[in-house]
Amino acid sequence: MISKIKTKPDLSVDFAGIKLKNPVLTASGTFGYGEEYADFVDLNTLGGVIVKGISLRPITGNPPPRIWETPSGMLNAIGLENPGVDVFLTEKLPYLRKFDTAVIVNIFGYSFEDYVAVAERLDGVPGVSGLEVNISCPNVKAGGIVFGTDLKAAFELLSAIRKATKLPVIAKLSPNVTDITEFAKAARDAGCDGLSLINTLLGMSIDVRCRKPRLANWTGGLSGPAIRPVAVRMVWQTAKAVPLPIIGMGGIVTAEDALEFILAGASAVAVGTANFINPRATVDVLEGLETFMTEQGVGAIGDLVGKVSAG
Amino acid sequence: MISKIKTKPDLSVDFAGIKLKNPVLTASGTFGYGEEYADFVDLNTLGGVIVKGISLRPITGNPPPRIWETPSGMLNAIGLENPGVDVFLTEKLPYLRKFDTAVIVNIFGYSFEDYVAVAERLDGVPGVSGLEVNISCPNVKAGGIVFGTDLKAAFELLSAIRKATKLPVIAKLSPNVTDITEFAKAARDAGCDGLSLINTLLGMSIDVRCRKPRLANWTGGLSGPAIRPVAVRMVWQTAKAVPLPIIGMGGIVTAEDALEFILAGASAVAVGTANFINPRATVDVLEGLETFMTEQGVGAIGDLVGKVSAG
Amino acid sequence: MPLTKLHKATILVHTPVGKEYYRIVLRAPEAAAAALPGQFVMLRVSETMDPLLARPFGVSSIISKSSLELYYRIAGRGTALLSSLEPGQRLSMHGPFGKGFPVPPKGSAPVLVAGGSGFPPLLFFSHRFGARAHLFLGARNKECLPPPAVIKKFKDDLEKVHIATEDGSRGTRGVVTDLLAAYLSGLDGKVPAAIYACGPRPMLAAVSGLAAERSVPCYVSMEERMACGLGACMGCSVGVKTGGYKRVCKEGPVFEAGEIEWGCRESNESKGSEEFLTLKTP
Amino acid sequence: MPLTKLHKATILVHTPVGKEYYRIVLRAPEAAAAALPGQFVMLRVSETMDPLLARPFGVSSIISKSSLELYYRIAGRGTALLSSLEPGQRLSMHGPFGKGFPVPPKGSAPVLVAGGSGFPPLLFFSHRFGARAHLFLGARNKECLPPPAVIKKFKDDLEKVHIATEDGSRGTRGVVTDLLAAYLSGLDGKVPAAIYACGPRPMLAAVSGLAAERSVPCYVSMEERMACGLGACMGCSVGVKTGGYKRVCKEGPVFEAGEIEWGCRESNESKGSEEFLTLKTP
Ligand SMILES: Cc1cc2nc3c(=O)[nH]c(=O)nc-3n(C[C@H](O)[C@H](O)[C@H](O)COP(=O)(O)OP(=O)(O)OC[C@H]3O[C@@H](n4cnc5c(N)ncnc54)[C@H](O)[C@@H]3O)c2cc1C
Ligand SMILES: Cc1cc2nc3c(=O)[nH]c(=O)nc-3n(C[C@H](O)[C@H](O)[C@H](O)COP(=O)(O)OP(=O)(O)OC[C@H]3O[C@@H](n4cnc5c(N)ncnc54)[C@H](O)[C@@H]3O)c2cc1C
Ligand SMILES: Cc1cc2nc3c(=O)[nH]c(=O)nc-3n(C[C@H](O)[C@H](O)[C@H](O)COP(=O)(O)O)c2cc1C
Ligand SMILES: Cc1cc2nc3c(=O)[nH]c(=O)nc-3n(C[C@H](O)[C@H](O)[C@H](O)COP(=O)(O)O)c2cc1C
Ligand code: FES
Ligand code: FES
Repeated sequence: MISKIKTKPDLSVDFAGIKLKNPVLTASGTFGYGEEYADFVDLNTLGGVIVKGISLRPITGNPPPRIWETPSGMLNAIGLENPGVDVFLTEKLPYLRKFDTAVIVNIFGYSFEDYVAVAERLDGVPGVSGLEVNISCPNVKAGGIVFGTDLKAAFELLSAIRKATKLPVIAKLSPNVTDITEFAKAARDAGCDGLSLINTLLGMSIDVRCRKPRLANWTGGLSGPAIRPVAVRMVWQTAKAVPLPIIGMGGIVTAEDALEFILAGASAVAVGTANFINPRATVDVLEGLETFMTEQGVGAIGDLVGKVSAG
Repeated sequence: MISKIKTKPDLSVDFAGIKLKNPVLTASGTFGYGEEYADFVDLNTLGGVIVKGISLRPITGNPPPRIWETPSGMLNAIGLENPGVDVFLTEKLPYLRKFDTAVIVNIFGYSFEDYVAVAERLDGVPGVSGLEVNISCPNVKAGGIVFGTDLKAAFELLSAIRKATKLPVIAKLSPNVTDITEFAKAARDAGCDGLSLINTLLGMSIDVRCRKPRLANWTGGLSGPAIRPVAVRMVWQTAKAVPLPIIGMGGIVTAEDALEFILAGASAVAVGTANFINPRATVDVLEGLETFMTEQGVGAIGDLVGKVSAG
Repeated sequence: MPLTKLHKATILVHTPVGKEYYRIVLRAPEAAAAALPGQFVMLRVSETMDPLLARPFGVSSIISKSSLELYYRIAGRGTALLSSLEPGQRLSMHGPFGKGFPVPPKGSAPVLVAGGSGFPPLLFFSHRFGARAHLFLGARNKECLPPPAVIKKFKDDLEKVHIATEDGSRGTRGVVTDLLAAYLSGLDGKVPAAIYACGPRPMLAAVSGLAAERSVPCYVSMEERMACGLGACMGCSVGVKTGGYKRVCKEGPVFEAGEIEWGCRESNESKGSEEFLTLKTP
Repeated sequence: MPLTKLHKATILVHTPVGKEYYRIVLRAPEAAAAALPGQFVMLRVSETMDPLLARPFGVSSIISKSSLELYYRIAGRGTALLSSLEPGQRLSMHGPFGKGFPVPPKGSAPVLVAGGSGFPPLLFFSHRFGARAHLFLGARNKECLPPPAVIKKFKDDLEKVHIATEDGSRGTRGVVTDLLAAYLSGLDGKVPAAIYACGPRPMLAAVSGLAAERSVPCYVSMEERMACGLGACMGCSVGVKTGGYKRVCKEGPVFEAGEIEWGCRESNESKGSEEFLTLKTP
């Protein structure tokens, strides 16, 4: 029905000024700092790596148990364990710079000042392509303000970060809100260049025999295929409401899943939990996208973005 | 370790004045009007039946396709198809009244007036034990006001329904909100007797080859085991915040799942999507609860409500 | 209470038959005793939560007092998973459900029409009521026709089997409804007692049109996605001419063709995933 | 790039051995070539999304150039599902991962301690380095001991096997650490080169205490829930004495016993579901 094309499809994406050779990224916190997957993935093949969340100072994270499996999903309450921005710059970034792939640094803080300080620290650092600002981690209680669920706080924080750096700023939004498009608009108003969605849904599980929560932190973030329908819906709503480019994520395991996000309006996608169950998930998604485009005669990946219609 | 008791455990629950012989109910829209399951379940064994949502006038519902399977879950956009309250009273209720089980009528409307009218119509009807007010269906767009995600609208609607009936009023809350406890408080302030949570999460899925939404309605409600961690978390948060009794639901398939909700703070539970994959799910949950209580030496089901602790 | 519609069905026979078709025989005595032509069962292909829902399959034959037969085509991940199961394994099954085909008048010569993978319920029907019936089988090409063993069974049970393929690779070249139209026209005003059809929606719509023109009673077996299979979820609705919807699982799957609002459901949707879109492993 | 840690492992042998224990031999040449005693593999027990995560299992033996052996106990739904799989089926497997046991000094006489189902990595260790070693096996009762065939293998490979059961149904009555303590005291000041232990956390803590008192180097193989198995998710952390956490999958699973902060993780948690709590079918 659809004529096949002979030329290799064009998978490149200009995402908010970041040149990606293809739309397949890694979701923060699920791919370490790239090196962990070196036995499985040639990082040169990826559009980019979004690294595990980085804060100003090292964070030891939550006590175990930190994870629990749920139907087609998992809960995590890692507590944003990370070595801090200095160690990241001296020990993690040099490894990543060896590859021809975009490096997007996911950042967070426990206070307004922390966030801004880490953004400043990364400004102008060679090898860093952009910042993804995590205003949505459900496992961080400290600081008082929940940036991800308070519009005004989100706007002010993102505005300050915008001023603190010349790098493209991508706001990573929380799905645990009534209307995610309002947060997308706040990010746009704050001058952000792009959006990432979704972060994890807040969840909980209980060991009924011991009558204890399964996670030491009681609640955790739900990720994986279970949440995909919610994520696709939010990307679709947001893409219609706000003109910023979107990195879509939440339960992507296959190219088909990635295409749902792209058709819903995402310009790029991030593979998260799937890396755990298939360490080559990113590459498989990428190859599937290419095959799909060839089969369907799609010349450029951009031609698919937001193209869902009643038919 | 735990000594076994000889006597049969007491499963009865007084839920907001409704006497339930046990805490196992059926979630609205997943068990028809009871009769559909007559080949599989002796309705006398159930704590109660919450019937498919009833409106003032018959509703034809959404065009097909109305359902789509997702990882460990399903999307539905039935559009609240139902025969209307009159047909319910003449053709559906008489069947249910033959059984020794509580009948809770789930109601909804497309306007404030519709809701109140159907509540009035059911007031004092013999055989009706209580009303569950669905202020949270994600598939109903008409009416303009989204009662489930607007605090003031929810409060006013529930207050009016409270005045319109002497029956126990149970508010069924939407999970698609930033803070479900605020809606629980609004329900309490409006004089509601109990809470039901959660309704479905708003989701979407796309047929990537046809570039069309999988549901004719584009979006639908996500239910099933996939959403259970979110539901358990919301029940736990709400139980801590508001003293009203809770019917917990969202992905319950087994007695273990039901116990998660009870330990999180639910006084009763409703089995929904599980009825589709195991038409005897309600009975299996009930029997599992009894066995669990016997094994763990729990005399009364109430002794488990909200008993999750750090241990 | 006696549970006659809830089964733990043991796979007795499970064999590939032709391209992407499988035949499965399940031990489930109560279901075998109760099933009528046109009815279906809901089969869970896994005990885990993914895939979650049971899949509907029309009963194609009662093999013995205690077992029934299904034919299925690999359409997506559920059927792909099913095809990997071995004899001896047990599956949760509910049913039989739905309204079957009306029994044709004794001694009458009904006309059957099966398109694509729509043959299983008509196989059951043929065996029971087919002695004088003509069957029209249509497919895109000969590979998409029912497997040879099935065509043989049809030939054994029926008076005549007519075949059409769109590419002419077997039988008449063209769509099955043209063949049917020609046959009906050739009857010289004699009309068959009734037409019984199962297949893709566009074919059913066309058959329905032919039957209406000639005032032949026509029964169509419809498909729609299902969750419960027993009338509770309202998920399997088809639009009807009188307005509103009817449930394929309860009021159907067999409907009088004149009842159906043919225009209201687009049937093009893609099924399960092709190889390159699914979870890969080395 | 050559993918030496990603496998589609074919089940060669799969047999129940003793109460709730299974032995599985998997064909996976690169893994067999690379695995060291104490390392583990991540095995997906199903290709569907439920259960989602791979399960970690210690390698118990290299059977041939191309296959390795695991022993597992049915602990919950993942292992229950695994136990239903047949030879010939293929499973996604990643690994081997983690830091194994340090190689004992040549000719030394190490002491091994296995509690409950913690024996598999020590089996591998014994075969490689066990000629002069003593093993202390502990369990609640004789049914919970490793299967007889495993005990036989240990006896073949080791100098001596000491057994303790809490109910005295086999070997000495009491906990294995008492038996170990008595043995160590009986050495009259001679200390073993090192202790290698695998088992429940409380047992490891006790062994660690005995070793510390006597200044014997001690290595413990730890368990924690895992998602990735390769150091990326930070899910498998154990608290360490120096503050913060280390990853069982990367810095472990074998740690120097003195590193571990024993007090900070309660180990009582219930595993998979008992019969009456799981999805039932007739
Ligand atoms: C009454 C009835 C009788 C049927 N009899 C047969 C038969 O005898 N042989 C046969 O091969 N097929 C039959 N089908 C179609 C069969 O149910 C689908 O091919 C099957 O459900 C596809 O499942 P999947 O997991 O492989 O596909 P997927 O694409 O992975 O399915 C995804 C979802 O869509 C649903 N779905 C997909 N296609 C259909 C469909 N055509 N009808 C209903 N639901 C669908 C699935 O149940 C599932 O929920 C029948 C359908 C109905 C409604
Ligand atoms: C390094 C390592 C080596 C292991 N080696 C063996 C072995 O050789 N033989 C053996 O029988 N068992 C071994 N285990 C334990 C084994 O991984 C668990 O028994 C198994 O994961 C339980 O899965 P389940 O689905 O049956 O249980 P469920 O209770 O259904 O599991 C639910 C979740 O908890 C996780 N989980 C449960 N128990 C454990 C545990 N003890 N450790 C890690 N995760 C757990 C599961 O992976 C899953 O994510 C090892 C664990 C680790 C960490
Ligand atoms: C173990 C784990 C750790 C995560 N850590 C971070 C993090 O540090 N920063 C962040 O913004 N998101 C983090 N996330 C969220 C993911 O980046 C992603 O938004 C989410 O998991 C949904 O995608 P998925 O379903 O594909 O995993 C983490 C997720 C997981 C599972
Ligand atoms: C097909 C279907 C129809 C539903 N119809 C209604 C309804 O009419 N009224 C209502 O309040 N909830 C309705 N629900 C929501 C359920 O009652 C329940 O809140 C939700 O499905 C979560 O529970 P579960 O995961 O156990 O299904 C429906 C759910 C499904 C799946
Ligand atoms: S499948 Fe549920 S009503 Fe038909
Ligand atoms: S299991 Fe992921 S870091 Fe160890």
